[in-house]
Amino acid sequence: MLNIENLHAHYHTDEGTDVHAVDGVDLEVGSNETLGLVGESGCGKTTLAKALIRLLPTNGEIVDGSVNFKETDLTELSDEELRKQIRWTEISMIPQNAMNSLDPVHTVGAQIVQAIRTHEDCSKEEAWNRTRELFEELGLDENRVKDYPHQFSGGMAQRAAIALALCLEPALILADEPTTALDVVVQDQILTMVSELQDEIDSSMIMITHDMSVVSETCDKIAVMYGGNVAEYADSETIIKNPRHPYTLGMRNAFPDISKDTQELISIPGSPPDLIEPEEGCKFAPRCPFAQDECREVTPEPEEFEEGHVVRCHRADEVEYLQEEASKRETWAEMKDDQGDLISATDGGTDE
Amino acid sequence: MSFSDILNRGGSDTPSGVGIGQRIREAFQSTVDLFSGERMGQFGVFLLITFILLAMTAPLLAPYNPDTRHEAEDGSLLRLAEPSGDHLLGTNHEGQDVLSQVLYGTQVSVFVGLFAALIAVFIGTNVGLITAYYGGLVDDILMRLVDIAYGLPFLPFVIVLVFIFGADLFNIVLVIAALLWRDSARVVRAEVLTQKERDYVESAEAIGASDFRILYRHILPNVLPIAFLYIAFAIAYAVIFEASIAFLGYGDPELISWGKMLYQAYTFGAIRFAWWWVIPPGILLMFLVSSVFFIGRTLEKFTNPELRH
Amino acid sequence: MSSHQSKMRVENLKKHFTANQGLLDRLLSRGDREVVKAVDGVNFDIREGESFGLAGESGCGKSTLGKTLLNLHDSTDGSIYFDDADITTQTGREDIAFRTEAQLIQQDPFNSINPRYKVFDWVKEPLDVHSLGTRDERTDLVMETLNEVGLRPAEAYASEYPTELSGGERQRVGIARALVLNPSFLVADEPVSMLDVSVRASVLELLNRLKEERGLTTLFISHDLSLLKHMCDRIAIMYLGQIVEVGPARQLINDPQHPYTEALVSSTPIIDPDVERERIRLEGEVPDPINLPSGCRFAPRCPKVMDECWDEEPRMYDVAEEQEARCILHDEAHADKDVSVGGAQATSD
Amino acid sequence: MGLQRYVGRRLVQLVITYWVFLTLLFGIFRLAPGDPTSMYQMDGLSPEARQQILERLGLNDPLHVQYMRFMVDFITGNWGDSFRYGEPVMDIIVIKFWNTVLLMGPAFFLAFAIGIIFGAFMGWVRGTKKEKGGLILTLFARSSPEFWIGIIVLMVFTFQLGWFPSGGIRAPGAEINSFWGRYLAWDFLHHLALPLLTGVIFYMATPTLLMRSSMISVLNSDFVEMKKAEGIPEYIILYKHAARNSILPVTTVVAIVIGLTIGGSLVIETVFNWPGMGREMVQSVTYNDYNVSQAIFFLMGSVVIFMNLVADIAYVYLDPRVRFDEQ
Repeated sequence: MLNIENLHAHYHTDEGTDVHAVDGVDLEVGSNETLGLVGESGCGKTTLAKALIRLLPTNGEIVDGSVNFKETDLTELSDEELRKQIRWTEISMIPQNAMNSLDPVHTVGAQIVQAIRTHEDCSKEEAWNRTRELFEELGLDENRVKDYPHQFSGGMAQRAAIALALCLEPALILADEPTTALDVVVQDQILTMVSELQDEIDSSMIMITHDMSVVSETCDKIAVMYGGNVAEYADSETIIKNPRHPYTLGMRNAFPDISKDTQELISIPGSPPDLIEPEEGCKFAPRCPFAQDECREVTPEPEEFEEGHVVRCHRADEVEYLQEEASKRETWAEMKDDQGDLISATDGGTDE
Repeated sequence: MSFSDILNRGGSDTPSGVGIGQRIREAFQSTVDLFSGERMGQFGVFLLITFILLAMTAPLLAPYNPDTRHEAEDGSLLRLAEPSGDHLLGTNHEGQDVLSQVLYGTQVSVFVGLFAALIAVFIGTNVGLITAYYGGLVDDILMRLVDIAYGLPFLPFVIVLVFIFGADLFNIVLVIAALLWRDSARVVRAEVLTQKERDYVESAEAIGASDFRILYRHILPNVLPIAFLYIAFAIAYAVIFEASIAFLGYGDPELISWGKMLYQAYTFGAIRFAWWWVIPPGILLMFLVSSVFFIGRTLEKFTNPELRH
Repeated sequence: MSSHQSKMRVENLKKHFTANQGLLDRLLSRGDREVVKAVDGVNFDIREGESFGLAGESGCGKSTLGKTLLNLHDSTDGSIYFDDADITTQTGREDIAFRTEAQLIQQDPFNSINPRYKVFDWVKEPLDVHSLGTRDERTDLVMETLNEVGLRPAEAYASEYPTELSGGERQRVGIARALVLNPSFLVADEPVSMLDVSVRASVLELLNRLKEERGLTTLFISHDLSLLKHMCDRIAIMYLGQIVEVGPARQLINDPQHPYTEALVSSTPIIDPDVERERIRLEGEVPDPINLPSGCRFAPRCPKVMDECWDEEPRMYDVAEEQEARCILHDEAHADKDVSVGGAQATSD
Repeated sequence: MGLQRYVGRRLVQLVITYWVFLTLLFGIFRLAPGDPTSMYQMDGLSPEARQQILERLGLNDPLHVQYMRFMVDFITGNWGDSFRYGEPVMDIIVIKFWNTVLLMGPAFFLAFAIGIIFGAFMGWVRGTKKEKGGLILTLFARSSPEFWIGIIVLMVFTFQLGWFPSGGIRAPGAEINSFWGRYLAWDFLHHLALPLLTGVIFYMATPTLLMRSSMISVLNSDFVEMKKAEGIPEYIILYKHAARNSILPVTTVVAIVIGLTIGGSLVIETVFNWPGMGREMVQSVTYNDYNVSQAIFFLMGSVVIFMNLVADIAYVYLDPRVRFDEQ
């Protein structure tokens, strides 16, 4: 249903250089499928989502690639076509911070009604009735449609934002860290509900998050992003249990698991690349314990291993060796020594 | 930067390392850095420095004593002479050289602007710091005072006070400052309230730092940019108010100021014909005030990063 | 319990806030001030050398409690014994002595360092405040501490402004500042929640190492139970200003005895696709700690609520070895009911 | 309920402000050099006669008696007689008050209306040449004292183009039949044009600049991006969301601009010979005509205080966050 090909999105800086925030992404989302986009801050996951519906800030630009949505290339549409045919009717968004994403001076209900009436020819009463129904479905008191956003708690505002995202039953929902700001109990309530409603209206979803456990539970497919690229892409189970990319392996080590009694947390040394005019070579190489000369010189291309398991790594075929070694603390510690003292102990690696 | 540099930096005489002076210097330095690439701000700085230099060198630059009544060749008073080689900006109704008067007028505006602004912002910043940090009754009372100060019509109040205390330049400065502090007090207070909530203040409390230290070493350097901004605004207002007072005839009778020149030109009816007498003081007033507004624009971007684009 | 040396003992600690009202309101109001009971009768002790975890949802009072323990808030009632001396009654010099013994590590690395300070000055400031050592000694100590927290070479980091550092590096600067006075007790308030996942582990590793090497006692505040399970010896769960359950970390997570703990654990997503969790859905969200219900504070949301729950506030019951829970399900009167609330969490090891 | 309480609290504040203001007024004019008799002195006023005048005016009473009488008189609208005109102050001021209100009121409202629209436009086209040009023009307008703008306006429109009269409120010899006839006349509007223009140019700078920066920060906010994602047409985002939110901070400078406007009336009325309160005040101060200047000062302060109250209450209506937090 959604097919992203070789997408490049850049930010222009005041210094005249470009930040290659999204640097050649290929992805697919099938209908009624949930894709998890995982990565750390600055990996380009949010830029990717915004580029899909062309919501990049003024200094951002899609420089190459295509976004094919139901046989239409979204990058080719005019602004007005995009607004009328795609935005919200086909693709909607669930924001990270619902409170800031609702206009504080209008009631929540009025904002949902506005979205409905912008795209559908329906009477005011009908739109209000639909809004009340949505509130009910999301576990909100329907009498609160006339409340202002600030009168809601964080969890309620998030539900309201979801109601807004679902009001036109879009084919694709972009959820950008939809529960990061919430406590675990509310997060659980909301994730469960979103999954149910998504099935009900039969839409697809791209869920952006940094939380491996959330994507593991919620998503069908996972794309692990690093430095503006998709490092690894496969179904959830494969990514969690049988990853091939050293970065994914490292992330697994660093993530505490509540179901385990003993677990050694191992960090990945160094910090993410800054993506300003990147050079040739694998972007993870400076932090990768398995990096070889080839990795530093040649940018790896995505390569498909089993059905639907795509990895961007020169050494992905040595899967057993990688998985074995990556689970050891010494691997990541030893690698640090090669890099010299400065990077070794810290995660910083400022360019001294 | 080498290791010894670090030590030298840390090495002021106070037992507590880097002195407050250096922090202010560093804040100032970062303010200076800010102007790189800001053409409006640079233009403002250039103008302001020019005016300050003009004020300092007015006695040297002025071709004549501004009070001298020049005479024509026939011995009559050289009234309202059009600009010429002898009098580049002509003469006024009493035969005085307009250019010389304009140059001397710079002194009054620059002096009033700078001093009134510095006093006002000094008071305002301290009031803002203390009220916001301690809150409670002090805050309540001082902020009510600020509210009341906002409830007073500014210019009439200044005129009444100047009239009562005497139209002496220092009185004018003090009266303007006494009313202008409210702006910076209010804004600095708001800024301190947000800074106070930031974790670095809590960190200072956790190590046992004194209130004085927290206020003047931690919070003050972070509110200085906004204090600088309000110095800029206060200069502008002070210059405008001084000129307005003089234009209404309540200025210091001993001094030549731009406002007074326009007052004389206006009451004499010169705006109908003697443009050379009217335009120069007005234009200079406008440029002096705009110079600080241009600087303020740039400072504002610093205090409110959202305005950068 | 007596076999353990207590580092900090808290008895019936309360911290109430009254809404800040202006002069006029005070004159006009008829005494109807709202009181926020952020911490409302807390008892526990932290043992010498242990990592004690404090968990709960936002607004439960865990951060307020942490700050009150450090004397950053004046307590409303109760006592805090630190090395057997009550710090709530101390003032002046004694307080200063306490300041060098107990330190704070903050959550937000982007906000917790004064942007106008260089790393060197920031780490040195505690020494300045307490006038410790000569100038050279201070410099040496700062450099040593920077090295110890992994900011190497210390000379390079010393002259940086915080804006030039990454989040993980800033957090290390914060740790260095806390350590430079050589404290024996640390309160770490969500020390890694703002950091990237790949960096978190290294900061946690550092905290663990410091605990070993310096014999530090740590109070670890976090909303992340998975993290606390891996970092702490014991965990206390807070709800609306009170501790509802306390016990050894693994035991408490694997076999929670309070319905709230159980719900928290069961809501935590699990990365391993092979482990299915039994979900307990709680209704609603944590209410504001104003106008609290009589009886059990958790009753309005509790899936196991009974009529008696509304009668009076439950006390703490011993529920297992070293584990206590504030729930009348554990009262003998209910011995016939199924009290084994645990077992919700399948364990894979 | 909450709103009533808010308004109630605000009214109590108003009373306190008024009380402090009146006390200040009393104090200031007692401090003033000279007394009403000084203007007769050159006529060879005898000390006895002078005492008589002071006695008649109650200026020999103890200070607290004067203070009490002053407070009562002011609150009851008994403002005494003008020393200079020998007429009740009220009679002198009423017409001048309306003259000022009809000049400065429209100047104030037009300045805000135009400033908000202009500022919203500059915020919307941020980063373009248009914005930069507008910004520089606005800064220059803000940098010019009212009398300088007035002088330029006079030089251009009156002395060069001859389109408008140079001052006054009506042509000499114009007939006035009634209160309304005084103002609902082409002649009045003809005289009003230039002083009004001067005021609008000067006062609109503050709302313009504030609206612009407020607009820029609102446009950077999450909800505006969200509205774009929702496919809401741009013009609706502009006026219904961005501008509507940006106006909130602009209302907070109403107080400052009101203060400027009232103060500015002194200058503008002087430049254009407008027979209003401001010009009267300047003159009465010079003549030690306490009662008149006091009364005018009181009226000006009242307008500022009252408009502040209106602005605060308007803010509560505009921002639901404040409206409901009070409950």
